[in-house]
Amino acid sequence: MSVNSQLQNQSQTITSSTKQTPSFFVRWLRLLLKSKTGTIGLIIVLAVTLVAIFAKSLAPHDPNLINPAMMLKPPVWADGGSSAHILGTDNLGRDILSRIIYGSQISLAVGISAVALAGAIGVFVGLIAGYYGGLIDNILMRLVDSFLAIPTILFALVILSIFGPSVTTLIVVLGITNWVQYARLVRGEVLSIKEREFVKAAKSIGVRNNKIIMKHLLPNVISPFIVISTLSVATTIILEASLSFLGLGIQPPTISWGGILSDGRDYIATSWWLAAFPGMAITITVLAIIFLGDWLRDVLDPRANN
Amino acid sequence: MGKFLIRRLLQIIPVLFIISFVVFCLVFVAGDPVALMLPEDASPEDIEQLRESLGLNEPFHIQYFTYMLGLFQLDFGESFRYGQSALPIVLERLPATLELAAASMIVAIVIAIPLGIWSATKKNSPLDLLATGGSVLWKAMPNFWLGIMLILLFSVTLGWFPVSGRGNFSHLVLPALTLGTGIAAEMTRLIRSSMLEILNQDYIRTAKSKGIRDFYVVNKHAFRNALIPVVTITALQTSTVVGGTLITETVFSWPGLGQLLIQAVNTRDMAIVQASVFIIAFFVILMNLLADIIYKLLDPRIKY
Amino acid sequence: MAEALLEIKDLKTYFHTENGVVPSVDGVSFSLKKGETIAIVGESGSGKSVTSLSIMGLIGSPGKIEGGEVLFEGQDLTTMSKRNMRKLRGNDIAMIFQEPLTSLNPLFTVGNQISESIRLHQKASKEEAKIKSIEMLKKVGIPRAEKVYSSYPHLLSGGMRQRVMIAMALSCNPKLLIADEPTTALDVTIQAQILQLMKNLTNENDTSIMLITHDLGVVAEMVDTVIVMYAGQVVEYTDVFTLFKEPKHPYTKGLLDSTPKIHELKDELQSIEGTVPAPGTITQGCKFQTRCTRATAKCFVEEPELKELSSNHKVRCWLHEQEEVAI
Amino acid sequence: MKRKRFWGIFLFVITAILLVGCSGETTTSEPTDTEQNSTGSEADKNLTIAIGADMVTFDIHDHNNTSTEAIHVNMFNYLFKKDENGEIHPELVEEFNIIDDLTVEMKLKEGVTFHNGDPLTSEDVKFTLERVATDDKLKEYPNYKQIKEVQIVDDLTFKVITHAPEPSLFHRLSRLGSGILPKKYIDENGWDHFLSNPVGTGPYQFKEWVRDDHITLVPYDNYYDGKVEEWEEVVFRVIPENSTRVSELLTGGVDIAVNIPPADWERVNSNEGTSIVQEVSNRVIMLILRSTEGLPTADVRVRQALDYAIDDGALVNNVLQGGAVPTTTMVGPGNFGHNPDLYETYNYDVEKAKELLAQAGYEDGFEMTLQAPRGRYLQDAEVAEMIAGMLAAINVKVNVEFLEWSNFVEMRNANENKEAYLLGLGNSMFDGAYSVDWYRAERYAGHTDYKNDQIEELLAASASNMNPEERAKQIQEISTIAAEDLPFINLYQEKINIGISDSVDFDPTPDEMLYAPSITSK
Repeated sequence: MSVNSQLQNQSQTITSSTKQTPSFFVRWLRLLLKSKTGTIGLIIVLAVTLVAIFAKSLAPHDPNLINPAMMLKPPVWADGGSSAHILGTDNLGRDILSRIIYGSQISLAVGISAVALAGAIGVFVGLIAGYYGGLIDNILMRLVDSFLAIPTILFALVILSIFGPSVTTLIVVLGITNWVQYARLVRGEVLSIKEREFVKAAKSIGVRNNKIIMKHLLPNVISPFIVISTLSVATTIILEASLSFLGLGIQPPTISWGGILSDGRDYIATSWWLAAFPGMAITITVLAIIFLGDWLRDVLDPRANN
Repeated sequence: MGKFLIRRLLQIIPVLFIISFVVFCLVFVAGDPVALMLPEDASPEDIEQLRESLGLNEPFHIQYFTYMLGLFQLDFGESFRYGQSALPIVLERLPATLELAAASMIVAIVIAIPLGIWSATKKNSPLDLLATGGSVLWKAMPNFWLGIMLILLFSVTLGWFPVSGRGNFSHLVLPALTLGTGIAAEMTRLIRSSMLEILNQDYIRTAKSKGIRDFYVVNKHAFRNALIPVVTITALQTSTVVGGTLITETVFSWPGLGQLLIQAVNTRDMAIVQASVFIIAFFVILMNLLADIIYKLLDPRIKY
Repeated sequence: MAEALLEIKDLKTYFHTENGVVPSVDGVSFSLKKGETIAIVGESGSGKSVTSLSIMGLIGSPGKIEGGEVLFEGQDLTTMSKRNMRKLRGNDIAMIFQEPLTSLNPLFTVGNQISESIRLHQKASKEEAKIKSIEMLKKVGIPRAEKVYSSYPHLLSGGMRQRVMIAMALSCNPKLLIADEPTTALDVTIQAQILQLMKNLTNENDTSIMLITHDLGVVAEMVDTVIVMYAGQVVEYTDVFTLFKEPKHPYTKGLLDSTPKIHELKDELQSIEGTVPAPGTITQGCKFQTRCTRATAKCFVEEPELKELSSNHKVRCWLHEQEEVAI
Repeated sequence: MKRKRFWGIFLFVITAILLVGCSGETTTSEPTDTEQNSTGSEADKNLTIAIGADMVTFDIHDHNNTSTEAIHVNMFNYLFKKDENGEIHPELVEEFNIIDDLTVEMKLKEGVTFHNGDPLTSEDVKFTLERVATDDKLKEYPNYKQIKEVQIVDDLTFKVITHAPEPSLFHRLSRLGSGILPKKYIDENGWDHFLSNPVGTGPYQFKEWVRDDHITLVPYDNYYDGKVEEWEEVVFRVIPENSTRVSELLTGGVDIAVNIPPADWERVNSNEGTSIVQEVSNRVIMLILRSTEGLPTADVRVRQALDYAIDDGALVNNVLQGGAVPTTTMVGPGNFGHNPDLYETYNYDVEKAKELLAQAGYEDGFEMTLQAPRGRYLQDAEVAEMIAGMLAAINVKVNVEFLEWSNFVEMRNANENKEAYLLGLGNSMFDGAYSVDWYRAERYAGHTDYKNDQIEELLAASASNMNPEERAKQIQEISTIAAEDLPFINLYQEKINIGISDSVDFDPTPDEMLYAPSITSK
């Protein structure tokens, strides 16, 4: 073990020794504030979440209100821009800012729900496969291999085109394509933890299997799970945009960032703001989520911290 | 090694079975393509007639049986759209996609390996921040957007590269950059973190204690160890790369499997969908197998 | 007495972590003569490993030597150029690490790793290096040295690996060998063999040894001088006989009491309650205050100096200030 | 040794990747030169046309794809051909003679040869027409099943016999199913060989087809009407992504690009060396209403109210930027039975619409669903959303439901249509009868549930009416009734929008064909 990691252990000793004190949350906050990118990430993610929640009160216009008189107005600072439409209007005269504000709802909801679904399936399968091993493990892992062999976007494309691209279908599709990474993660952790003394001891005194799983195994996989989930929300938002590009994303009048971006791409060269702002919304949010996820990994996973 | 290979190959069989079953189910629930084969103004009588003559009314198990029987002879059925056997059409398109995928992978490796190592050894330097920041930014950008931007910049404005299509090397540059840099962003992050972990290992300290130059410590002792996870990472990216070709091919009109597949999906040409999903999955499995073999060869600790 | 081979003066190595500055080594001074064997004793976290790495110049970010001098044959290593330092490392100063398992690169053969050093420092050709390496492997008592030469580390047992490490460290006849807990990870039966081996080999070339350990049993067997470290500081510094006979610091006593001795059968072994506080957490008073059974009010307020009790015995404790006053 | 093995592996992997890449490249070295030559400089005689979707097949009877026919038209000739005014003239046929209601005798032109050198004979015509008229698996079968048989009189003379009097026969023989196939060539080499090496009688012959990439045609030296000298090579490049297609046009990568989205018209026009040319297509965009009992749209006043509430002019001018012509009939100009009174006009009167709604008992409006595809027609999604916005003005709350094309087709097929859906109907027959047949009650029972006895009578009468003038009147009358009774709301007739380089001259035709002999270099 190197000096650096020894030091790490020391600082962990601090964390664990102070865990009982009520300042646990404060400690975390302090840890967070020490990482600039983590702080920025958290602030943006919180901001986007708030925007999504309060979209109705924040949006200056009805996002679907068509106004032929105000078609393709540039943002307020550009020539011909209007202060009524800060980020300009689209080809039907709809307010882009309002659309982006409303779009955050679906983009976040899809991202989070899909990840939650994938996580639930993945953790379940991973626990079962890792804990019971043998034939069950073998079957489940072959299933995992099969899903890994089909690219997510391809699978999503086929399913969405068959069942039609609704929000629910999208969530389900992304959920059932992404669970494999959680299953592999959890299985791996379970395999290593299973061999540890405390599990063996619990087993030897006759503790029931599901109790061992819930009490000893599950808590140990939570940290890496949170890290992967966070980053997964980011990938899901991108994936939704890509599916919109292929025409199988969320369909209007439901507004998603991917949808606005993809609709705006015909205007990239002529009315740049149609695509640029939703593009920025996606990029900034994903960036923030990645920052947050990286920070979480540094804090939760001692191996990755240097 | 032989035993390992045999075990690994045996594992592929159930995987292929599962995939073929999933693919079949997809096609079964997809319903029949007849309506799409006829024009907008076709009458219901016309539709029913075509349905009858194509014989799409068999029950599930019979259709599955026929399907599996065909599969063993590498027959995925006839493409409704092309009126030809599906597999040759798919295979015909495979080289274009492989070309794009390989070029993107090379772009990704050429960017990611030096950048990942560099930012790991110079951790927290401005260059590291630039590299990590850049890779996160790239990761956060939808690929099609990047592609369209590259066309506008390098083709329309600067005129350096052709806009689209497949042909000589210059046609390959923009699509490979689009897809490759996207993959590189992910790879750089992974290589950096795996490199950081290795630079923290005891044997690196040992090497340094012997008075070896940092350059050799990094490139001999660390990199070779870091390469082991990188091989796995690269293989796991195969799926992402192939998935990414769907988007990139559409943006750049690259005549590969991706475009064929999208057309097939849109027209419910399920024979093509089946064949291409199967071929893609097979390819990904093959790459993972290859990675496993390389992994074993690279790491003397693993016994065959 | 010959001139000191190594002299450490007020060495300060601090780590700049996200939680603030951590003084891992906080003003350590000692010296080591040619041929002498010195032990640095302390629990994990006491700063003994950081001291050795500071000498080697292997403290990496976020650690930094903040002050003091490391004089090796009169040259200050802390200010030496990287290039010259590299020439020294592995050649004049060699190091053996605690974990023979992880300290060898798993992807290179044993021979590759030994000859790497020889080729680098002695400008030997590939063949020469190979001959020398095999010779070294034989010297450290490895049977079938030619075969081991081309084996990968994972195929060897722990004891064998540590022998390989010793062979590697001694391959360039260093003047100073730093051994960081060289036997901790090994079986008891092998520990003695390895220590004996180190002793024998270094005697041949009059190599000085700096042994870092938490095991006083090891100390008794092979060293001349002992430095006891606690929380980044030297708390007691004396020759091995004095230490065992008359330990002055409560911490040293605690350490001695917790070492099993075959001759004195005790009912139970003593142990020191608690763990070493993380560096930097105690800002006032004696660093040992939290675990000392004899701590007084003063210990919590004022930090004691390293006090010279006799010409070869220094201790950092208020108890001994008072004794003197009492005399 | 061991270290060498490592680098060996590393090199192997890199080489393997490179090899895959290179092997891919070598297989396509061929199109490279065509690409390079096609970048529209003055001297070159290559024409490159960017199309949005790849050709489907060379089986001219087994697709229903206008953009596929747009390419085929260069390689195959029809027995008859429509001119720009929509009038039908013989093409491969020298002269014809209507013997009775069921029989037409025709004589082929002399000296017509296929690209492989074989002369065109009656055998070929019989083979072609009977194939499509009898094989019910073919997608064009419904349009040719009216033909009973082709009787050969001599090498060049034959009789086409229909099952029943068929007034649209000449329309049918002047469109995609009637391109004449080489019987001898197919008999000798097999159908699959024909599909990969197609042979026709047209001005251009097949050179190569790289799927989803390009199709290359070269002039046929022995074309009966004289070799086309204008182009040495015509390349159709497949570029599905709109912005990419536009970029190719702007950078001179292609000479002609079809389907330019309105957003880019200004850009193409203001760019030096390119411009947009337009022509009204034969595709009418309409709302198919459902008249099923119980729905508000069962009431003709509601249907009329919807029509009055939709400002077709605003759709055409704002959303489509002038890329369409408002219309109230399905039968456009150039079609048999066109009624000019119903064309270039529309109803828009919000007050009247409200009144009609009130009369129908919907003073407070109602809620309805409008289903629409996305990306199928010019600005289709925008149009649907705009209509929803317009109907809100008369208190009709429209829920727009967008369906991906295959789901849309499925919806139609399963009769899951709601109050209205947006559809574009083309008419490759250019015979109005073909369009107004959509009003036939039996045809869409359970789908639109529309029935108008007057229309039923007129439909029945026109179906076998061999008197062209009378039949045209009947079709016009159906249109007039429909414009009032509104089973569907006809919105506008789409324009074809083609971007062309200044170096070529091209006037698009309503049938959307890309007939290379009509494209000239400047």
